[in-house]
Amino acid sequence: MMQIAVLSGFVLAAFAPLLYRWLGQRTAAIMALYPLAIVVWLLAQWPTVVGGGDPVWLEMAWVPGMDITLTFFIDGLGLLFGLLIAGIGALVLVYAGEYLRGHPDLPRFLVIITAFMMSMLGLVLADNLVTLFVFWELTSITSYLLIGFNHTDLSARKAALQGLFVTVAGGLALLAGLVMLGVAGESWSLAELATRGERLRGHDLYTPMLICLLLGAFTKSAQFPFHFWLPNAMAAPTPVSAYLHSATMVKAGIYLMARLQPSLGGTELWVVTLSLVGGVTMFTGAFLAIRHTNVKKLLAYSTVMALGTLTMLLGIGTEGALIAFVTFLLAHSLYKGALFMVAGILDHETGTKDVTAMGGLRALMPLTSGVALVAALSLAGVPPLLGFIGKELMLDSVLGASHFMALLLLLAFMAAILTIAVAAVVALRPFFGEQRQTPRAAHEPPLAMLLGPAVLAVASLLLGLVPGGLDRLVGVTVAGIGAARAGDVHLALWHGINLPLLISLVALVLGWVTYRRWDRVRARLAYLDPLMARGPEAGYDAVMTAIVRVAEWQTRALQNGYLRNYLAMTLLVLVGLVGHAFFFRHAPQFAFSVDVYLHEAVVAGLMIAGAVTACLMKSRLAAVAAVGVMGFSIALTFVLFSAPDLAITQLLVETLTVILLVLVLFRLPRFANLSAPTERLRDLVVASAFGIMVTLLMLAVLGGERLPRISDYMVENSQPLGHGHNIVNVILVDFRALDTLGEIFVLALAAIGVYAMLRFHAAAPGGRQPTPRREEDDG
Amino acid sequence: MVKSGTLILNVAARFLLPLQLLFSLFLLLRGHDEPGGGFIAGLVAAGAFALYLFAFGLTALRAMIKVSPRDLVGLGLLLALLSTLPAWWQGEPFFTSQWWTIPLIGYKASTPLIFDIGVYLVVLGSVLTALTALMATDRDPEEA
Amino acid sequence: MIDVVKQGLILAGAIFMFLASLGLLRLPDLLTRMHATTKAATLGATLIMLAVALHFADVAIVARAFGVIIFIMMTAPVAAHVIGRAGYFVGSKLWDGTVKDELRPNYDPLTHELKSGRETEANARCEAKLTPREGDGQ
Amino acid sequence: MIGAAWNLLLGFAWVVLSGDFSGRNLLAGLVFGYLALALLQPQVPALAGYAQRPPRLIAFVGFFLKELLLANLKVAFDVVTPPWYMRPGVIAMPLTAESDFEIAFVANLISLTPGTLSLDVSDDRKVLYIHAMFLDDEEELRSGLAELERRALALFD
Amino acid sequence: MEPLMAVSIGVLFACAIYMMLRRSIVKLVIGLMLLSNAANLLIFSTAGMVRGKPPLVPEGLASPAGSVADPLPQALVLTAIVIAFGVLSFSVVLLRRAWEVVRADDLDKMKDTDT
Amino acid sequence: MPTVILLSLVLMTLALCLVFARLFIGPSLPDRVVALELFSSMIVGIIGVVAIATDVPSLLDVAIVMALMAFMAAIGFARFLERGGPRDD
Amino acid sequence: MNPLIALPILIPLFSGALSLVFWRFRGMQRFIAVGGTAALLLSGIWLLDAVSEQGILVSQMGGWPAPFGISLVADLLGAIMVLLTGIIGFAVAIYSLASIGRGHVAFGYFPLMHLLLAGVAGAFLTGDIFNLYVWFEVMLVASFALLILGSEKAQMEGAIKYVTLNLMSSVIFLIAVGLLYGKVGTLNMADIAQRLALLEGDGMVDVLAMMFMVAFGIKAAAFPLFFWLPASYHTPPVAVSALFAGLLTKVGVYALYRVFTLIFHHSPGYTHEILLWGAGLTMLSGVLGAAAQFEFRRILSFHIVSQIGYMILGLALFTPLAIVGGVFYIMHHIIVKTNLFLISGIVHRLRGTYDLKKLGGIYRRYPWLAVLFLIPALSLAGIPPLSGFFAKFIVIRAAIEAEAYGVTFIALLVGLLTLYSMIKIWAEAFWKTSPEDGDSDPYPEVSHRELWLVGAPVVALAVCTLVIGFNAEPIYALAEASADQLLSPERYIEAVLGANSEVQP
Ligand code: NA
Ligand code: NA
Repeated sequence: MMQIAVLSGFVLAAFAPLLYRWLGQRTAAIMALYPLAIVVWLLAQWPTVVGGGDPVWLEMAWVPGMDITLTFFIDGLGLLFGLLIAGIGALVLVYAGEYLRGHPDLPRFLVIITAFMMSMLGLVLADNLVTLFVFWELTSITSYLLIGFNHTDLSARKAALQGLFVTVAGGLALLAGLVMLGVAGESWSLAELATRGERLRGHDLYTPMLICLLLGAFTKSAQFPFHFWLPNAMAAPTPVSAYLHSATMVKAGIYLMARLQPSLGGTELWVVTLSLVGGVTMFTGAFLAIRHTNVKKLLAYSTVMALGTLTMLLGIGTEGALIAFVTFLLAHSLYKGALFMVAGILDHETGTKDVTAMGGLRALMPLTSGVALVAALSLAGVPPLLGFIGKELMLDSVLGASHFMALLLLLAFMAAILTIAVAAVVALRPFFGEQRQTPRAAHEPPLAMLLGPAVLAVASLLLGLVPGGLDRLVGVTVAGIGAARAGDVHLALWHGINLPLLISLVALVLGWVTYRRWDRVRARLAYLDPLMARGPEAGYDAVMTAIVRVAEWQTRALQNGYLRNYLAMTLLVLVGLVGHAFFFRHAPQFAFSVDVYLHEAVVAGLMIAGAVTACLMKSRLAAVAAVGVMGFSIALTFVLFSAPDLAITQLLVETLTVILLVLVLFRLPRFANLSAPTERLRDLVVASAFGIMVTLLMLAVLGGERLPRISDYMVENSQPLGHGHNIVNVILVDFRALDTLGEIFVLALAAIGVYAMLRFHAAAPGGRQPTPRREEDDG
Repeated sequence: MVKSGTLILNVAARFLLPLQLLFSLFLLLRGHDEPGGGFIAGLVAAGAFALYLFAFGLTALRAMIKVSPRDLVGLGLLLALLSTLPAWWQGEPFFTSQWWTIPLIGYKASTPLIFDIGVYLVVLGSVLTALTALMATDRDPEEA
Repeated sequence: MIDVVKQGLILAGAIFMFLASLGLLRLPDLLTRMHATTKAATLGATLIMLAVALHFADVAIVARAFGVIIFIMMTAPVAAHVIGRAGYFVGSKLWDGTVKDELRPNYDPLTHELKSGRETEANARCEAKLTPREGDGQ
Repeated sequence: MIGAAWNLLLGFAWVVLSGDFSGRNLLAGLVFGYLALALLQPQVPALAGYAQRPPRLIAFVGFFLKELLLANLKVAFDVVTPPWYMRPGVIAMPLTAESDFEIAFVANLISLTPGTLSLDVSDDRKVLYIHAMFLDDEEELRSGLAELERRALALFD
Repeated sequence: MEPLMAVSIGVLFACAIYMMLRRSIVKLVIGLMLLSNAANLLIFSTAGMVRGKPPLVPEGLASPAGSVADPLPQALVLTAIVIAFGVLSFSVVLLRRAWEVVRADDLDKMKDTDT
Repeated sequence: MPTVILLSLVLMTLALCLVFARLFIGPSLPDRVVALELFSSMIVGIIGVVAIATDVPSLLDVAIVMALMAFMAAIGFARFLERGGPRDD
Repeated sequence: MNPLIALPILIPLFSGALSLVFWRFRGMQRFIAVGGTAALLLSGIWLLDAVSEQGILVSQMGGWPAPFGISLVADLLGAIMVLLTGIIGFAVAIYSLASIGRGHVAFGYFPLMHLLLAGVAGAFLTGDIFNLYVWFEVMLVASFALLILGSEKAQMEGAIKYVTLNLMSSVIFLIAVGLLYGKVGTLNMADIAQRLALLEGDGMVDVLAMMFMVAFGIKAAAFPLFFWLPASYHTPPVAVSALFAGLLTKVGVYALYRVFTLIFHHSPGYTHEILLWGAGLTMLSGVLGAAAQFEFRRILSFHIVSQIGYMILGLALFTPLAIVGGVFYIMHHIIVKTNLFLISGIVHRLRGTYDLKKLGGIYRRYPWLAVLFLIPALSLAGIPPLSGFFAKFIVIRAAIEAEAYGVTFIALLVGLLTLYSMIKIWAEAFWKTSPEDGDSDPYPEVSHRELWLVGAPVVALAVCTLVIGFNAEPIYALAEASADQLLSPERYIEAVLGANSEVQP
């Protein structure tokens, strides 16, 4: 089963370090057999999926209670993505084994990239919304670890965090969107939801749901204005860039949008948003690419451009656009993977990533330059490569767009020009022209490194030459993602001279010109730097700073270290909540009679006087004595109101407390009057509010309806069943003995605490190991 | 160095200690029927020792009571806990009181009484633990 | 008859207590105030406890009432002694009308030594008694 | 001491033998026990002086209560009348009492009688420092105190 | 009596809170003492106060003749007093140790652990 | 409640107020301690009267404990003073 | 009726008492620590099993019939909490064997630990409101003593705030109990619920509900009542922090769940609306507090606050699914949070500091520790498929189904910021090179035996996290059954008071 395969893939990943110990440098190549096997298996499904047009269903339960299944289903889209992921994955593994040969962290790298591969596979095959999200987030985390692979480098860590933060932020929006989708569609199965488009599009939650889902997709696939993390992610080792940032992870967002097209697509909102965002991204990517000399950055921005294109195509959403979408997707994965690996080869062999520092490498590395050229031509959309077909279909779709046709066309045209320039920069600049001295003496890379790009470049070429082989696949895929009808698709290199071809030709010429004047263009663009600095990335930085600022501000405001503020806040909350409930939820009844003897009133007065005096006294021990008076008065109250046990306890406790306080206060400083008058006033208000609250509550309870007591039972049964005449004591040791048990434990705990505080001081400065001091001899 | 107590206080302490202890036992055993009980009795006993402590000092107190107050706490807790178990033996919920008549003297013994004795020991031990620790640090301030 | 005596005792006790408190409030210095408190309060409590004994007229309760009297007579003077001594030694100011003070010259506030002023006659005997004897008259 | 123990024992024996466990009966038993011991005293050396003690004690209590009441009135009078008649002062009173218990007993008695308050005993235990309220006639006061001490110590002879 | 107690308890609580809001630790502890006393009184008096009828069964009877004061709040208060005593002795010593360690009575100087 | 008893109770509680006044005024710590000590002694008396008034002998136990234990507070204070604690504190 | 329900309370009480009796013997104390907590764990397993099989179990302490004595009640929530107490207790006990110094042991560390567990278990099992107060106090005073053990300056400062604010909470609780008894004349919670139903319409019910809300809110460290927690949790020895982090606030949360499902469920439009606000603000303020910190344990402490918000959110939404989410969240959180603190302790042991600025290089030197950190850290942040994800997912789904979009947004945002904090720790302590690297070896030597002892509980708890994640179904079913019980309080009442009980005059 595929699920088992994916899950065992994770296990395999975990064992990579162990394997590495046994197999050494060959590990990567051997591990590549695993995705290769998956490719084979997927190809075995081809007849069913592509030939018969029936998706393959692989049912598996997970958490049925939460409607989460691990069911996979393989339709055209799934198969296409699955093949790309596993296929390019295998190549990347082989490539990385060589690229990172001897690197101490190679085993860890293999762990993460294999885990990433499996997450990606799970993502594109999952049928369940939640499972999809699970794998989605796993790709974020694993890609985080990959971008930060050079973890001792601050910029790598920063880039990793940026990528993670943006994609996870989007991921959380996605989660909300998926939940809304599940709730609105009353199903958690993607396949099922695809059949419920009508209902979903009409649902109240449609707009928020769509916004959330698109946020997830846009961030993941680096759509404007979230595109900035992708070029920064080039801090990752090149195999990672080749894999994550061309073929797989960034395409997850695209995949999702394609997947949701049948359920949610086609509305005004969908079309407008996707085509506009896609178009803008397309242009932004291309435009920003041209500014850079770092080959990986160039490629990264051109990836942004491609992602924008794909989104735009989904937005346009016509059958043609969807066909273009699938073709372009496939073409891009192939050439971009190849180009990144070439970039890695250049970096690996020359020791630099700067295109301007290279030149004339064609002589030193002919194979590489050939591969680069083929891939770049595909990128540029030059016949007879697959990229050309993709671009032509794209331009054709734009011309058929229902909204913003002109704008989109303009953007596509300019993007095409710039892309051609980029392709030229990447494929011509390093290899042609005069030979330059590079930090490392360049030569052809090992075969393992060439294998990947070569395979991909050849595939680009072959599929461009024989596009008909893709017809069924594209047709099935397009049918699966919401084309009105599962039309028979016929991909062809030559459609005759039509408008798209003319546009392409013009673009080719202008692109070439741009390439020739590239250095000057760059110099011109440098003037825009201040503007760029205010781009979305600045926004991201501002958000990050704001988070920390707000956090610090909040901490200063709330967790300010002043106990009295904490207390006052706590009490105000209490008084506020209780007061609100008291006055707004309750009609207070105060019905009571005052039945007091003078001496009782005097005792109560003394109690108050003791307490107030304790507050007013300038001297500590006088305050203690005043508290003593209060305590004795309370004991007297207990005597007057039939509680001899309480009276005894109260006065014993009072006496012992005084003794304790006196023993302790001896060492302490005198009272100091530390607060300002305004503070005292504030405190007085808080204190009075609390006091008044308590009084009112008591009066309300005393005046309101009161129910019979359970204590009547105790009074009746204390002697017959409890064998005791002192009912309070019977309650303490029998009826509610558990309370008493807890209470003596409290007392014992307090004693241990006191003892430990007084006799045990761990922190001898400098010493880490605390020592007990004379633990045996004191009582 | 200040002397522990004065002659008059010492004599008073020597007299009052047995008196107070006796009274505390009285309060303990009679607590089920009249005001009193383990807690009150324990506090009285602790007060008695506190007086002795003030009069004669820490060393004299330790010499007199011999066991560590912390042991009293542990024993008391254990005793109180054990008193809950006989009920379990009888198949009743924990804490269900069991009453026995001690043959010769006809005294009614019970698990609540054992429980109360545990309370007594804990209270006495806890207060003494705190007091002796305080006095001990009071004695040599430089240690702090 | 018993009722009258009882009520008389209660009232007398209450009055003595009131006087004690009045004395505490009125008298001019610590030591004179202590005179009022120690005795009058003891007397007041004693009288009231006698009333209690008369009222309940039950051996167990009478014993308890006498217990209260005895205990208060045992503890009140001790407390008075301790506070008075402490108050005096830490330098509580005596009333202006105080006529004589035989203690002050014999007291060393630094060492807390209190001489009798008669050491010269019997230094030897004093040495022998430095350690308090165990046991007492009974 | 032995006498008291015997008396107690006889009292309990009486209670047990009569089968009446009330407090009143115990009191009766104690009285009968005392009488029996008083009769026995000349024959048993250990009981020497036992019979004399209870009457002395009762006499002493009477004396003490009288002093307590009278002197209290004197202080009370001074407290309630606005001017001060008192002439307070601290005097040193030589002690005849020797044992700790005796000294403490005397000192406490002195404290309980109004007008005088024991402050402390000198370190050599020869002198009791007393705060007195009425030093109008010091000699009379001193002799009164000496009388009190004598009567108190007589209880232990 | 209960209404009067209600007012008294309110004042007691107010005093307690006021003391706890001071900056001096000693005052804080005194505030804690007032606080627990006030709470105990509240339990005691909210249940109703009865004069001269302690919850004792007279000798020879199976249950008290006539009504008695409610024993249950008394038992609760007793438990609460004991707990409060334990907690208070702990806090008292804590305050002393805090003073020894921090060397300040001013709670405002004890805010290193927060920010 | 018989008048005499009521009167005595009122008298004694007023006496408590006077005692409290001394405690409030001070001026020195020993003065306050004396006041506290007197306070507790007077409570013993009050308990006696309440016991008579309500016919509850069990209250005497409270009085006994008071008589036996309450003076401990004074001893604690005295100890504080003797060990050099400031008397005006 | 099953008297053995008391075992999870009695076992730690006995262990504590025995440990105290043997306070002179370190070996004995260590033995009791392991044996006692293992017994507690076993009793927890037994209890959960018994409750799942037989429904709500009740035992009337002392054999007194229901509203008169104290009832111990084990429903599913209670049993789950007891089991978690056992797990955490056992893990911390093992960890303590290696991490707690001789001095701490000599001055009562182990008895305090047992008694803390006893207080916690007591609070989970009692069916009596005043008895709940008592167990709160047992737990609280034990925590006081544990907090100050060692008497360091920071401990003292933290303890003063901790003690004061927690005592405030106890007093509010006590006032509420006093008023409640005055009003309804009973203490048995089932009986209270029944009697309060009679008083419906009497606004005092809502007033009392507010008092309980604040009292338990303080214990649970909810906004804006959490100040005591960040002020103190990072000061004691780390095993203590871990114990506190796992259990203490959750007792407050448990009490909120208990009281607001059993007793105060009649006007959810009022009470639970307030809880909802509290939940949202708690999540947000906690996580922001953490964002401002740069010390391992302080970050973790603030995150306790924020996570408490999620749990309260479950209660506040008051739908079946929300309660399921809340219960699930509690289960997940206790394990994960304890584990993170334990890991912070290992880091401290290895590197001698909690300060992220001074830490670094652990990923390179101790990759196993890095993995062990990532599991709970990512789980805390709600990354799938770890336990935290399901917890968060259920709560969020419940919130969306309840159309509480504002709080959903907060919950999601807080998830993101939680990840931010965890990543901060990861990047600073694990990825970054240590500022002290290059010196010969500035770090304390740690023996292998010690590392095994501190590592074993961490691994075990991480396995729990993974198991809950990968095999969420049984846990979900458990939470669902527990929520089902919570939402039908009449079953609780019937179990405690008997089938046809009425308010007895
Ligand atoms: Na006069
Ligand atoms: Na006198």
